[in-house]
Amino acid sequence: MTKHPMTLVTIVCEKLAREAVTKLLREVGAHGWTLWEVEGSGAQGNRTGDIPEFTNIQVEVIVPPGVAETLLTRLEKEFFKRYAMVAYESDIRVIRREKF
Amino acid sequence: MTKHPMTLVTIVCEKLAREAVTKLLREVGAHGWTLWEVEGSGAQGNRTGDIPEFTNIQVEVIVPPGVAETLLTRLEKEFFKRYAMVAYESDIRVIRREKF
Amino acid sequence: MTKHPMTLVTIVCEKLAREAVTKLLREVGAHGWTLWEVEGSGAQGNRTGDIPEFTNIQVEVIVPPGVAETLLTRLEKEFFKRYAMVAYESDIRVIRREKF
Amino acid sequence: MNADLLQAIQANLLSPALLFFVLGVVATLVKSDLKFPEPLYITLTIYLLTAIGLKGGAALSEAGLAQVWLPTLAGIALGVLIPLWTYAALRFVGRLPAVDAAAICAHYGSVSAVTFIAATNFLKQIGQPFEDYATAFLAVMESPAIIVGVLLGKLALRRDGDAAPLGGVIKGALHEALFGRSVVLLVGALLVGILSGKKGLEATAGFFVSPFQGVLALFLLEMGMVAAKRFADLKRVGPFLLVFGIVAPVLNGVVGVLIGQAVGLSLGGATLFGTLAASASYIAAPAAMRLSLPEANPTLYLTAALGITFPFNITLGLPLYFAVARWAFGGTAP
Amino acid sequence: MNADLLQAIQANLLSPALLFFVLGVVATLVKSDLKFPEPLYITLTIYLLTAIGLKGGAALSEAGLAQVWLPTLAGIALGVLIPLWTYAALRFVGRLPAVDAAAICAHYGSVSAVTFIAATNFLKQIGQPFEDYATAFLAVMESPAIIVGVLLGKLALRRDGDAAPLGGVIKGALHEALFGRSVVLLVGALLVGILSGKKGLEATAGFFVSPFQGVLALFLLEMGMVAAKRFADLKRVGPFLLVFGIVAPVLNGVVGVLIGQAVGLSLGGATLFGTLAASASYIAAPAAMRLSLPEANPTLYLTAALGITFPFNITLGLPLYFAVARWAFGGTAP
Amino acid sequence: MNADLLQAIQANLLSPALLFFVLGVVATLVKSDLKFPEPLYITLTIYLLTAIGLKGGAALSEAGLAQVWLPTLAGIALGVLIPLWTYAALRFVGRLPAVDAAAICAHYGSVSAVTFIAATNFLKQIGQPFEDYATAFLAVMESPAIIVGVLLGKLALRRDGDAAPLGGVIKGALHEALFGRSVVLLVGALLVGILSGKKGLEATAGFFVSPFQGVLALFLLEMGMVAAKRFADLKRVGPFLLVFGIVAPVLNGVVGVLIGQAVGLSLGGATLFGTLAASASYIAAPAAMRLSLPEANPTLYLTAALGITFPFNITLGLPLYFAVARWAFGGTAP
Ligand SMILES: Nc1ncnc2c1ncn2[C@@H]1O[C@H](COP(=O)(O)O)[C@@H](O)[C@H]1O
Ligand SMILES: Nc1ncnc2c1ncn2[C@@H]1O[C@H](COP(=O)(O)O)[C@@H](O)[C@H]1O
Ligand SMILES: Nc1ncnc2c1ncn2[C@@H]1O[C@H](COP(=O)(O)O)[C@@H](O)[C@H]1O
Ligand code: NA
Ligand code: NA
Ligand code: NA
Repeated sequence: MTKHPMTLVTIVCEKLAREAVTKLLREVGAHGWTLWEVEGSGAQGNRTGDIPEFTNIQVEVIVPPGVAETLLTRLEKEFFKRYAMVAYESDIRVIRREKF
Repeated sequence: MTKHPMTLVTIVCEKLAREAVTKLLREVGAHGWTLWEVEGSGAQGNRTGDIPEFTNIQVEVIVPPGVAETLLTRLEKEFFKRYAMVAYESDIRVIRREKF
Repeated sequence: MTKHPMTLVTIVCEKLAREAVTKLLREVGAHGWTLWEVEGSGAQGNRTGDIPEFTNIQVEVIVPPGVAETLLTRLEKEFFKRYAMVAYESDIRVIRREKF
Repeated sequence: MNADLLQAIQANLLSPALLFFVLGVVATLVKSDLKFPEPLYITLTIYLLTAIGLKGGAALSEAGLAQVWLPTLAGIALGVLIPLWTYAALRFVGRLPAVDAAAICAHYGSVSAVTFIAATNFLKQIGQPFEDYATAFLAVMESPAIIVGVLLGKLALRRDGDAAPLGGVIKGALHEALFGRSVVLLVGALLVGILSGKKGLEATAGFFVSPFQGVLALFLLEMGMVAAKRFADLKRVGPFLLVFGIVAPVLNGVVGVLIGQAVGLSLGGATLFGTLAASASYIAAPAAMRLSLPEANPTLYLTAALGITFPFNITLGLPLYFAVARWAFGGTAP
Repeated sequence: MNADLLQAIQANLLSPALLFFVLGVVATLVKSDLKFPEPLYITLTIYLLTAIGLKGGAALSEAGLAQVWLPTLAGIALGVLIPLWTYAALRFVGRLPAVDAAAICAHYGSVSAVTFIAATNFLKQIGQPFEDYATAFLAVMESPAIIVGVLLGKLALRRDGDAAPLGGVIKGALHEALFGRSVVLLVGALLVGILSGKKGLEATAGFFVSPFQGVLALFLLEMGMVAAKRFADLKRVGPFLLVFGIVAPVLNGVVGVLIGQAVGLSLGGATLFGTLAASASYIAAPAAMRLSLPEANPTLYLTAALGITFPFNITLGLPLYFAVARWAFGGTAP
Repeated sequence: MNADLLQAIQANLLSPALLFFVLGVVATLVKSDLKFPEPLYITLTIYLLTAIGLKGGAALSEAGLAQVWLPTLAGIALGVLIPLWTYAALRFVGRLPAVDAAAICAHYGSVSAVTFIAATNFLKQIGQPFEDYATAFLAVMESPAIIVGVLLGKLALRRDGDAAPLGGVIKGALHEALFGRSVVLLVGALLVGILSGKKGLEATAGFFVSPFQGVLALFLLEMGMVAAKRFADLKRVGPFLLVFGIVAPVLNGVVGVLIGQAVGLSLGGATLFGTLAASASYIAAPAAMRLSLPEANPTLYLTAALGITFPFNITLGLPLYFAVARWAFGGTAP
């Protein structure tokens, strides 16, 4: 079994940014994404997850390294100032390279 | 404190595959697993998480590298064609090696 | 775009340990954290997520490598015996180093 | 179509339940961000199933077995037979792959509890009495078709060279058919109703009876959204399945009404029996197929059952089966 | 303040709904681990909006358009005008950045459904009749101010050199204003109520009517917790906004009562109209701002609308607007 | 056991609430995939606690303090004393480690709200009147035992050389005991009931009163599943705890009934008082132990309280305590 290196980009942000983030994912060419609701605490206070307005989402997206670069660059330029948000990348290995 | 390398295998798949996946985890010898519901989008369309039939789960399981190999091989052979699914592995470090 | 290495510490533990864990995160100097509810299975049985007493949480916290060391050491010393818990670290890359 | 049928259709479409269903469809089509959280969906399902189970059980405890056994047997027989002819149609007229035909026929042989509940709601709306213990037929008709469908599918896979032993799969399918959550809730609540009787129902009527119709309306709002999300797949399933999704329930519905009459049910009861025959499962059957027949394409059966047959049944189907029953019972021609 | 007002305040504060609100505030202040799961919050919102929509629609179907069009138009006009003067006050008296002033004024021009529902609850409590179709005013007053606020904000950003084309943003804001979940639920349920009429409401009254006041009480328990979590930010928003959060609703409330009277509403109806004018949106408006005006600081508008104005309105505001209405209608002086 | 007791047992077991509990147990034992989402469980808990709090408070506002203070004090005293003798039995007869004995005794000294509610349901079922303000005893008996248990455990750990300062732990335990979610909900709703009185209860009865028994039935379905999941651990806790899980509630129950009679409660009230003494907390106590006494083994206390005592109490215990009360009040011998 050959495994292929890919990049996993993780974004934690306020739920109200959801549409904006998934739109961005489509634009940079991600083939899919996974998303769920989380609570959190950070520079912009506690987000306690009790009402939708104060909930976070965590988005995970598997992309080739080049796409990760574009994605993070655009997040930095267009999103970091506007939304409560954290984003990072890590290295993973997948089997079906062509899927991502 | 010595830290020991382990492999984290992540599986995102439709909720209806849950029984099949946890059965597989037991078979390959995982000592535990963690699981939660997620929404997602991929080759097989949007899975919007509104009714159980259209929800995904994300499963994370910490195993020694050899077990990860077996697990991914069996996922590829037995699961990828049948279920909406993504699986990948990444490197982590744990403290209690004997636990996994 | 320069990316800076950071450590992601992941803790999966019983929900009733929540206060103790977030207190510890503050003490070791984490600037934020992300948390959600999960189900799980491990040495201490199935945690089926049906009532709060038998649910797990997964906590993810991005910290500089030194803080991760302190955090894991204290988890091992003060938490592993008392609570149903798994903890591990992995390497990630962030953009805003000063945020963590 | 005569004036009676039109009037029945109108009465049905102007009930809050149906209007909320339409609202759900519209909300999805205009891309509103309205969304029911999954726990609410599950809660509503649990409520509706236990409520009809309890009411049906209390009615059974009054009616006694003598009145019930014949239509119950007829229901089981229908559950076994509908998949057979449906499979034949899908396979030989529709030319679908065997495993897909097997999965789809399981859906149409099984039943949709929500369609059944909408039918009782419709009958109440127009003042037509019916046997309250009809829930028992709903309970027995959920599983047989699922087992038949899984068997047909496995036999087809065998012919194609899949050597997996049948035993384990059948055991799994049987377990799911007998202990799947909807069966457990419905059969369990029926037993609770039988054992606690009228007195038990009265003690809990403030929860299981008075709010029932309103809860159904809320649930159909959600079902409108769920069904409408399937509309996008309509163009992917091919013209045969589109036609099948409407013709199959109509034929099954007519047969069901006539058999209901033959086994001694009232006009209202025969309408419900026809509705059960016409309805396609979209909860128990898909879950069973993913578990026991994962080779079948879920887009096909989900779109047909949820995107076509369910909306058709609760809007036009119900008044239609009622009109057929009226005609069969010697009222007006349909 | 005379005895009447005091009595009205007491009647309001001693209702279960208000007491549960206080309980929620206290639970948060003593750091209890009490917490409503998010799906419960969403479920309660869906219930409350569909219930008042349905009741309002059934009332509309009885009252007819002739009685409703004038106050409806007045409601829309208020929705456009309140943001304008509020913006001026925030910008030129409060010296807030233009984009923040725009976001805040959208909240105060829009409405809070829960405040409105608490007002109907209060009127019921003291036995004061009101127009049941007032829900229609709630429905039309949610969106206009949001669109005005987004426009003001975008124009300000343009002056600051943001070259983003206005068209797309306005289209997005319009979509959110027309198809956001609260608008869809409220307007949709109103239409369901109009079409299914009194008969439909009666069939579902066991769910949408009888439990209503109790559900509101439970919801206000949660709202007490949500509002109290905002108290920590009170010191971060500056003294101007603290004062604004109480003065703005009072002024808007008085204007609303007088206009309500002028367009022919009853004493109870004018109180509701004043409450709508006084109330600040904390669901639709924040969501729209994060979407269309993410440059505005959410701490400012959320703290003002949710941490100050909402608690003020449901505790002291409601009796006050009622007293003003009594005075306007020639009862006692406020 | 005489005919009366058998009849009471039968009346209890054939109520919908108990039958649903059995259904939940069976569903788990046959490995059905039926599962209540956690938010539903939390919602039902919130509902049940606020509903009994509100009813109890309204009853208190009618009864006045004079009637209540004595049994309330007796309840607190029982909450302190039961842990002491229970600790002794666990430690010196059962030979359990001190910290486990401390944790378990806290559970048995504290109370289970659901057992209490099932008891009121049972009394209603058999037509036995009781003091509606008994909820006040439930409210005061939740915390004392938890504090006693934590203290006993911490002292034991000290003897074993754990040098952690007692102060902080006690402060944490006190906060949890006073402001934990079940205490806040129950005491809070009691206060709401006292302040809003009968009028407030009537206004919200369509939500907090009429559906109550049905909601309890649904909740017991879930509790059946939760309890049955503990059955697997029965073999891991040793024979002593199995016996203890039934003997302790019976003894505590008898003592509770007699004290209830001594402090002037009616037959129904004494039954409830006995039930409170007999019941073991499985919500507040486990949470407090994980927080303040994490060294104790949760399998032991959860299995005893939830897997043994809770099912025993709601099935056989309730009719038993009632029979004891009848005998004490001079009816038939138990
Ligand atoms: N150091 C961190 N580790 C993990 N998650 C974080 C961290 N900082 C922030 N977050 C998450 O990102 C969200 C937004 O962060 P912020 O913009 O800093 O308020 C928070 O609510 C957390 O969920
Ligand atoms: N590129 C991706 N990144 C993250 N998650 C993905 C990706 N592709 C698919 N998924 C997840 O895997 C599920 C099944 O994928 P698929 O089989 O491609 O439909 C989706 O619903 C997503 O939750
Ligand atoms: N090998 C594993 N992989 C992933 N998660 C695990 C693993 N072992 C334990 N867990 C998680 O950690 C929780 C506590 O583990 P334990 O203390 O072993 O019962 C479990 O309920 C799981 O959620
Ligand atoms: Na059918
Ligand atoms: Na307003
Ligand atoms: Na007790």
